[in-house]
Amino acid sequence: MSRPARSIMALTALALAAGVHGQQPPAAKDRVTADFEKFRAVLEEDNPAELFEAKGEELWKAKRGPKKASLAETCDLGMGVGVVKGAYVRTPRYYPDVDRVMDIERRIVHCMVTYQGFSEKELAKKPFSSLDRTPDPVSLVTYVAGGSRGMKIAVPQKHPKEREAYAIGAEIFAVRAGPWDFSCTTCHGEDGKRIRTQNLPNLATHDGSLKAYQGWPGYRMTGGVMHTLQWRMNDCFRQQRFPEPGYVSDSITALLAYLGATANGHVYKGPGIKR
Amino acid sequence: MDHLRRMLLKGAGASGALAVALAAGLLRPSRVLAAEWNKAAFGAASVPDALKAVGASGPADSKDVAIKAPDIAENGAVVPVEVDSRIPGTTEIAVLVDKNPLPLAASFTFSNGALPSVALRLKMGKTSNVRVIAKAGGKSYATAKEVKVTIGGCGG
Amino acid sequence: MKSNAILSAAAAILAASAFLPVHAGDYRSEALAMMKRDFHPRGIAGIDRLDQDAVQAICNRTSDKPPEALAKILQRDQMDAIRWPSDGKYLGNSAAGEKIAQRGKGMTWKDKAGAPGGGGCYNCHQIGPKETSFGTLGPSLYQFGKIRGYGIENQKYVWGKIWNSKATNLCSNMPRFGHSGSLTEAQIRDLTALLLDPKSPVNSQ
Amino acid sequence: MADPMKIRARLKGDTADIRVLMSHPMETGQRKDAAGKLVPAHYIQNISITLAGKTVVEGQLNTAVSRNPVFGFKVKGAKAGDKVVIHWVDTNGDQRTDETTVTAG
Repeated sequence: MSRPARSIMALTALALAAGVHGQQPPAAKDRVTADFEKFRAVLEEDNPAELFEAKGEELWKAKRGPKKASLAETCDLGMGVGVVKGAYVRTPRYYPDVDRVMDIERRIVHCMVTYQGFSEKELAKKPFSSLDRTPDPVSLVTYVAGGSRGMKIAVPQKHPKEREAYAIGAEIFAVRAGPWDFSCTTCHGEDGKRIRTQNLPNLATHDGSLKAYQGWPGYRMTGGVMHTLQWRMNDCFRQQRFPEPGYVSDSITALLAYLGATANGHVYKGPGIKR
Repeated sequence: MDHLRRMLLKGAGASGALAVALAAGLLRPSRVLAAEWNKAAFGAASVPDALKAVGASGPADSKDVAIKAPDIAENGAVVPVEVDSRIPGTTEIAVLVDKNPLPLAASFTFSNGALPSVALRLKMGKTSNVRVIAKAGGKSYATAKEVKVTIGGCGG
Repeated sequence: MKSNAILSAAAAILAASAFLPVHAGDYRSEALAMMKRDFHPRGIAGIDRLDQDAVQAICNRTSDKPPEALAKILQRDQMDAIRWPSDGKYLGNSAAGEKIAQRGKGMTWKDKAGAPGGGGCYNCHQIGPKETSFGTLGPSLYQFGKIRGYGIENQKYVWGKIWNSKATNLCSNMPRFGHSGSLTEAQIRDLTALLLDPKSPVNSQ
Repeated sequence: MADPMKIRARLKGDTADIRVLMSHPMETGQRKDAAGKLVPAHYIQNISITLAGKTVVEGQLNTAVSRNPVFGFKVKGAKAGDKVVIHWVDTNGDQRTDETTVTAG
């Protein structure tokens, strides 16, 4: 192809692209996004999530539960008993003691049940934060996540069960069902889209999935409460008009393995602060 | 209680009376140690009433009072606002949200080297001006900036 | 009509069976099975919501790119299932339509059965000139009637799109609001007016 | 009892940049709980900050300050090692005092 012909084609492509964008008023979108980003840094610099990290640290070290044991002395998050540093960015992962893949919250709940004697049923009853209450696993997850700040995300994909969790998670991400025909992909499968003024990361991409992995655990400005990825997945399924996923269930672990491994290599800067 | 407290704090023989009150369990120490809280100003339902109650009626507009706040808030529950006064001798800063039911959000006094500057986060029910009053040398100066509050998220 | 529906149902089964699990490592089937194990009904959201209908299954299995011939048949099937206005009137009240477009509630496990839901239209579309907080998953609908025309054909198109978006685009991201019982006939009439009443702010401002 | 504050005080030149996070619901008195009952107002009304023993900032707050309040202040004439003490009192008479030392920027 001659150079002029090629450049005409390029111009046409550009014009077409511009035409598509012309469907939406780009000015409004750009201004909103730019303004949000300008103040994101301010919000991130002093993130109330730190208050929950402090609470989580206290809980991690305290002797608690019917067995009066501390997680710091009993719980292996994958890096050795009591080791918090770097554990978060390496989950979900395969744990040989239970022969299954667990995400961080599931592992913490497992430790609370196994070593401290808490009831899993009780923990699963009201697992998410409200204005009146922050469940202990939420603070613990926040503390453990803070222990990986500045480290590279390295969700392992060596064990066959880790690879299986990833593959199933990728499929759960795409399941279209419910009265509104939604899947995760409906909102999170394209770049540069918004719901209302909320930017939607494309979670199927390396950069996009970081937003999920880094955003949660996160301090949610709506309500001023701390939430984890367990909550985020639960509330996404609610808005997908699906039935409710089980707390710390295989499905959520699989989904998180997919999202986490997709973000592998990025530096983790959470816990987050979210709208 | 408020009345009693004010009386105690202002009275010449306050310390003696205070000791008695404390001993009698009438007052919790925290209450006594706390500074006054300007009930009239914080309870005012309009900007003029609030300004009057903080002793800053009819402030002069000034470019030397700066507000940093978003044009559009990502979330009205947490609007980051930063305020600086470059007016020499500023001792007090008040922050108001015009359209909140109770406009006066906070007030600060600065001494012993503190710069007349504060960063804080505010709740805003709807799009409104954020108004800042700086007091210096017995005079009041004001500036305002509009912050838009919109619906975000899925709304479900 | 009827034979067409039967034909398309047969086509759907055929298409679906072509993808049925025949070997280990079929993670799609495993994903659905896992979800059915792990999810539980809550409020109005029963576990049957995880049962995919033909449209959902085909779109899921083809990553929203169904073979054209199959898509055509299934679309016609969806088209046939559209209920058109009982009194032949497509346009209701545009102001009421705006409220329905703003409202995002409905059909989640927190919503009550039979409670009036919304269309949540602004979540994905720009519509009226006053609302600056709108999503971009769908195209802008601002000045829709002014640009596309107010005639009966366009009224039918909009009604059909809201009732069952899959009738014209099989794997559209948009819910089938009438088909799923999420919006009533009266609500869809008001939404159609929001887009196609010449006096609606969508067209007049 | 109230949870501890998180305080940071960093020196920039001779000015201490003091940032504080407070754990507090800052209830407006307008919110209804799950049972539909109004949650009584409960918010921090007064805060004070001392640097090296001297009061530098005193603040009065209303319900419009966000839940889990965050503040930033600047104080001139600070030195590394100076003690920063922050105190708050709320409408229930609950209070909390926490401290840190100024660190070199």
